[in-house]
Amino acid sequence: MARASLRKTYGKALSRTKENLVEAFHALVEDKLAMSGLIILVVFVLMGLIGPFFIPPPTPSPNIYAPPSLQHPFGTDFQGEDIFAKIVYGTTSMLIIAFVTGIFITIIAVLLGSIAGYLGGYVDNVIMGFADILLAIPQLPLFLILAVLVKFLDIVSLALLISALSWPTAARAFRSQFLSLKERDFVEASRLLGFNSLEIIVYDLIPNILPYILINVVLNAVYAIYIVTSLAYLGIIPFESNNWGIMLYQAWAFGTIYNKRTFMYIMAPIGAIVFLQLGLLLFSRALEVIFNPRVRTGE
Amino acid sequence: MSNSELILSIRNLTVKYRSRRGYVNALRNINLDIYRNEALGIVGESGSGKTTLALAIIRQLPNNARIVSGSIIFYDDGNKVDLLTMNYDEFRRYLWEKIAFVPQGAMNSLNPVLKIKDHFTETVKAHNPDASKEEIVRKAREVLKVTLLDPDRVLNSYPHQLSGGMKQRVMISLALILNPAIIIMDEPTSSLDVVSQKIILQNLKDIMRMFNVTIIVITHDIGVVAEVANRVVVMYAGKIMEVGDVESIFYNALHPYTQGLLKAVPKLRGEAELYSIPGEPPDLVNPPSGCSFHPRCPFAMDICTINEPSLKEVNRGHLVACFKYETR
Amino acid sequence: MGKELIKLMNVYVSFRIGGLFTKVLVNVLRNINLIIYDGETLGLVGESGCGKTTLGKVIAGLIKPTSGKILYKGKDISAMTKDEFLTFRREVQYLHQDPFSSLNPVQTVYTILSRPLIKHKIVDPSNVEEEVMELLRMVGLTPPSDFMYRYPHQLSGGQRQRVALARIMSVRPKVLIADEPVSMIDVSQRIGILRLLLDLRKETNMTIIYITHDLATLRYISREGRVAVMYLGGMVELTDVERLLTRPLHPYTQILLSALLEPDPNITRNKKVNLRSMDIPSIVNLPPGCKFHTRCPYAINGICDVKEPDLVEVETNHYVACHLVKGDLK
Amino acid sequence: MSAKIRSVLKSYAFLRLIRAIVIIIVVVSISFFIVRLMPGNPVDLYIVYLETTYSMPYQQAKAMAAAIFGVNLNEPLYKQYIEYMINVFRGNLGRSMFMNGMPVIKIIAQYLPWTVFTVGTGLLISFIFGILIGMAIAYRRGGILDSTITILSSILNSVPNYIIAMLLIIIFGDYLGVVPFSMLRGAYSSNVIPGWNIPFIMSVIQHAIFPIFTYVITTIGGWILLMRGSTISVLGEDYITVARARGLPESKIMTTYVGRNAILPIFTNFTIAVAFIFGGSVLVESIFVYPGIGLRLLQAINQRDYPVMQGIFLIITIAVIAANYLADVLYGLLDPRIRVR
Repeated sequence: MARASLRKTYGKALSRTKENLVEAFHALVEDKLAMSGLIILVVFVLMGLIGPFFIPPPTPSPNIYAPPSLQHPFGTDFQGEDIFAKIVYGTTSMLIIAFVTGIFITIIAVLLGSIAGYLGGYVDNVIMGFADILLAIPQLPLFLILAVLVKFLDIVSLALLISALSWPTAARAFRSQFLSLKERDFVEASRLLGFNSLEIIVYDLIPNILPYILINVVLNAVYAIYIVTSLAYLGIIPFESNNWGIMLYQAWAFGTIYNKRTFMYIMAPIGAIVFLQLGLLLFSRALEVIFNPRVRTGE
Repeated sequence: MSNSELILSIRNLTVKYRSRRGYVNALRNINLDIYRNEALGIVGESGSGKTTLALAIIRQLPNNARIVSGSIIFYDDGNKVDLLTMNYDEFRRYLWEKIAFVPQGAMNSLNPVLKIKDHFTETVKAHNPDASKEEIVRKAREVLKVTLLDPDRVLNSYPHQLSGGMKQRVMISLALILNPAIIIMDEPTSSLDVVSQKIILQNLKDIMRMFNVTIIVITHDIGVVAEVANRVVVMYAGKIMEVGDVESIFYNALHPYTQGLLKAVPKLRGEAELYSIPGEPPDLVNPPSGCSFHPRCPFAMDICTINEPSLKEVNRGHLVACFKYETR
Repeated sequence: MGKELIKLMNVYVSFRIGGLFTKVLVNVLRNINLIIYDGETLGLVGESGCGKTTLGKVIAGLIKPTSGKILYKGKDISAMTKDEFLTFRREVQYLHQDPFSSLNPVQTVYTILSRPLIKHKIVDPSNVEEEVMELLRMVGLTPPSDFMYRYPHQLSGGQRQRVALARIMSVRPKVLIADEPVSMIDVSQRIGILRLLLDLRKETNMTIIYITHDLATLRYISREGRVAVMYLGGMVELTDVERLLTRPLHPYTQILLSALLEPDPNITRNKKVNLRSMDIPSIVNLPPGCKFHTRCPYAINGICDVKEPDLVEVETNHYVACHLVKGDLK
Repeated sequence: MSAKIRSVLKSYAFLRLIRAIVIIIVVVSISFFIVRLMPGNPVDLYIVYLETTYSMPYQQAKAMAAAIFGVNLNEPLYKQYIEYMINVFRGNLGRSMFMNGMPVIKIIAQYLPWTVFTVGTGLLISFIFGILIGMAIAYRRGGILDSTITILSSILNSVPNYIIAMLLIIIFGDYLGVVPFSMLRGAYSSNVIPGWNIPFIMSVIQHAIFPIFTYVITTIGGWILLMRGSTISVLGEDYITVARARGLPESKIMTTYVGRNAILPIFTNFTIAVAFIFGGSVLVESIFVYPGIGLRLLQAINQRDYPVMQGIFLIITIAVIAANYLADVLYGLLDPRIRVR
C-alpha cells in the first residue's frame, strides 16, 4: 500500500518535472546560441570518447610537415605525426581535466561558501580572509613557480592543485547566495520544525542554488582549460604529449605560422581550444536557459 | 465637488503588459474625472491596476507596457492638452512642475549617491536653469518644514542616513518644491509607523490648503482613504468599480466588491459582522468573462457572466459598474 | 485562566552592530517580565522597531536572550536537554509575516508539508500522503489534490499563508506565535486567514501570541485575551484587550489608539494625535528615564527624563509603566 | 584619542589600507616559508649545486647561498623570517643566482615599469570602453545591437589571451603582412634614445600597442557583460523612475543616476580582473617578446633563478594588491554609504 501511494505521489511529481523538462527543451531549441553550444560540446565529447576507436594514435613517421591531405586532414608535425589524430587524442584528457577541475572547484566553493555564508561570524571571516589572499595572487605565475618547486605528476593531482587555489571567486559568489537565502523566512521555519543546520543546507538551501552550481562547473571548466593549456604551452606539464597547449608551443616555437604548408599545424590546436571554450560558454548559457525562467522568457 | 473645475480627465485608457504567459490586462477602459483641489483616494488590492494608472498619467510605464488606447486630458489654465500624445520633451515640462509623483514606499526613490540638497537643486534647475542656489535652498527649507523635518539636518544628509519615515517626508517635500497642480502618491504611508502615518495624513490636509494642490492617493488601505480622501475610486482587476464622494462610498456603498471590502476590515468598536470575500483575485492574463468580479460576487446574475457592466451614475456624483443597478 | 505555560523573567536582548572600530551595543529588549497562560491569546502591540518581533522570536527560542530566563512548562529552555529542546521547538511554532519568504520556492506544497511529518515520525510513512491531504483540508485548501503539487509561486498570498499554517499544524503545536500574519495579504483575504486561526484555536486549544500594530485585528482574534503594549524595547502597558481599548492608561497607548486609522471617515477624522515630537528616538541612542518622555505630551521634567518607571499593577490585571499613572508622584 | 584621529581610524580608506597591508604580509610570509621549508628547497639545492659544480666547501657554499637569498642560514628560522620581512620592506629581495648576483630589486626596477605601463593602459582602456558599451547596450536591451555585442563579448571572454596574441601576429604579421612583428621585439627600437623625445615615445607606443590591444580584447567582454547586467538592474530602481518623473534631462539621469550607481557593484570584480591580467602578462609578453616582468619571470623560471622568481612573484602580487587598494579608495569616494556612516 505504502509503495503504491508513494509511486502515485512521485509519479505525479515526476509528470510535473517532465512537463518542466519539455518546456525547458522547447526553450533550449528556440535559443540558437544555447543550442549551438550544446552541439559543439556533444561533438567534442563524441570525439574524445569514440574518436580513439576509429583513428589510429599519432605515431612518428618520416613524412614531416606534410600539408593537409585526405590522409592527414590537418597535415603532420615536425615528427611526422598526424595533427588531426593528436587533436583527437588530446580531447579526452582535456575534457577530463576540464570537468574534474570544474567539479572540484565547485565542490570546494559550495562547501566553503555555504559554511561561510550560513554560519557567518569568525568562520566566515577566516574563510573569506583566505579567499581575499588567494584572489590577490595572480594564478598563472603562482602555478609556474609551484611547478618548479613541486613536480606535477598526473592530471588528477594537477586538477586538485588548481582547485585548491582557484576556489575563491566561486566561493564568494556562493557565499553571497547563501547570505541572501538564509535571510529568507523559510530557513527559520525549517529551524522551528526541528531541522538541523546540515539538513537545512542540504534540503533547503542547496536545491535553491542548484542551477548556479551546474553553471559554475562549466565556467570553472573553461577556466581550467585556460590554465592547463597555458601551463602546457609554457612547458610546465611534461606528462601529456597530446596536450593542445604543447602542440601550440611546438608549432609556435618552430615558426610554422610563416609557412603556408604548415599553417594548419598551429591553427588546429588554436581552433580546438577556441571551439571548446566557446562550446562550454554557450552551454553554460543553455543551462541558464533551462534553469532560470527569467532568462527563458527574456523578461 | 459638483461645481469644481476639472483638472484631469482620463478617457478609455487601456494598458497591457507583455509577459511570458501572454498579455496582462492591467487597465481596461478607464474613465475618470479628477477635479481641482480635491483629495482623490484610489483604493484597490494588488493587481487592481492602481499603480499602473499612476504611471500611465506620468508616462513612466515600464518597457513591456503598452498603452492600447485612451487619452489623458490635462486642463491647464483654460487650455486642454492630451498628456499621452504630447511630444515627450514637451511633456517633461509638465512632470513635477504640474504633476508630481511620490512612489510606493519611497524608500528607494532617492539617489543613494546624492545628498538631499542635491535632489532639490537638480529638480529645480531642470525646470528653471536660472534659479539661484540660495533661492532653491530657501524654498527647500520651507517645504521640509511643512513635512515636519529639520532642514539643517536633512539637507546635508545622504538618503541612507535618514529613516524610512524621514525619506518618505523628504519625497513629499520634494514633490512640493515646484508648486505642482497635482501630486500623485502611491501608498504614501504603507512603510511608516502607525503614529507617523496618522501625522503625515493629518499633515496632508494642511499641505493641500497651503499649496493649493490636488492630491491623488493610491492605497490598499481603506483607513487611509477614510482619513484623507473626499472622493473615492474603487478599482478591481484593472477596472473602476465604483466612484463617489467619501460619504457615499463608506456609508452607502453600492458595488458588492466595495461592500465586501468594507466588511472585511475589523473595527475597534462595535459588533459589526465581518465578511470574507470568497475566492481568489482574478488572473489578469485571462480575466473572467463579463464582470470580472462575478466569480466572487454573492449577487451574480446570469448577465454578469456574459456582459461587462459599464460605469453608470446612480446617484449624483456616485457611479457604479454593476448590473444590480442597471434597471433603475 | 489556564496554568502558567511560558514565563519570561528579566529578559534582555542586545545586539552588537557596526564594524571593527564602530561597534555599538543596541538594547532591543529591556527587562521583559511576562507570564503566558495555557490556552490564552496574548497580543504584542507596538510600532515597528519596538521589539515585538524580537520578543516573539525570543519566546520561540530563535533568539537567545542576552540575560534573563525563559521557562517553558517550568523548565529553563537554555538548560533543556537536546530531546526536551526538540519537543519545545515542535510545540512552540512561529507564523511569519511574509508568506512570499516563508515557503521554499523550489519545493512543492507536498514536499513542504511532508518533510516535518517524516522527520518527526508524526504519522506512519504509509499515511504521509493522506495526512498532507488532511492538513490541506484543515486550512481550507480544497480539494487538496489541486494544491499538493503546486509550487509556492503558483499560489496567492492568502493560499501561501494557509500552506505555512498547515506546515505549522503538521507538528501539532501548543503555542503559535503569529507575527502580523495578514499584513502582507490582500484585504479581501485577511478575514479568511483570521477566521482560520480562530477555528484552529478552537479545535486544538492552542495558545496564540499575536504580534501586530493593528489593535482592530487583534480585537477580532480575541476580545477576552490580554494585550501587551511595547515601546522601544520595553513593555509599557499590559491588560485585557477590551479594557485597553476603552480605558488606556499609558500616554503612549492613548496616542497609539488615536493614531490607528479606522475604516470610517467620521470616526477616524475626529481623532487627533498630539505629540511633542514626531520622531522616535534611535534605538542606538536611547533617552534616559522613561523612553517615551521625549514625545509624551504629559512628561514632567526632572522626573520622567530621570528615572525609568517600572511596570506596576495599578488596578487588577492592569499593569502600566508610567510615573503619572502610578500616582506615587502626586 | 582626539576625535580626528579616531575618525581617521574608523575611515574606510584606513581600514582598507590595513587590510591590504595584512594581505601583503601574509603573502610574503607564505613565500618565505614555501622557499625555506619545502623538501628540496631552493636554498639547499643551491648549496648542493655550488658544492658539486664548483667543488665549493660546504661552509663557503652556505655563505654564498645566504648572500644570494638574503637570509642568514645560521640563525633560527624565526629570526631568519623576521630578517627576511625587514629586508623585503626595505626593498632587499636578494640577488640573482646569475648575472653576477645582480640585486633582484634592480632587475624588477628595469622590467616592472613596462608591464605596469602596458597592463595598466590595457586595463584602463578596457574598463572605460567596457563600461560605456555595456551601459549603451543595456539602454537598448533586447535589440539587435544588444544581442550582437552580448554574444561577441561572451566569445571574447572565452578565448584565452595567448591565442588572441598569436592570432594578432598571424593576422597582422603573416596573413596581411602589414606589421613587422620581428622588429617590434623589446620595449622600444634600438635606434632611439630613451628620454622625453618624440621618436622614443612613438617607438614605445609602437612596441606596446599589440600587448595593450591583447589585454583590452581579452578583458573588455567581461566589463561589458558586468556593466550591462548592473545597468539593467539599476534601470529598474525606483529612483530612476522618480528622476524621470521629476523631469530631469535624460543626460543627467544617465550619468549621475544610472552610470554612477551601476558602476559601484562592478568594483568588486576589479580584484579578479587585475590579478588575471597581471598573471596573463607572462603569456602575452612571451609571445610578443615584450621585456616586462612576466617575460622576465619566465626566464627566471627556465633558469631556476629562485631569488628572482620569488622577488618577481612578490612584486606582481603587491602590485595587484596596490591596484585593488586604489580601486577600493575610488569606490569609497563614489559611494557615500561607505564613506559616511
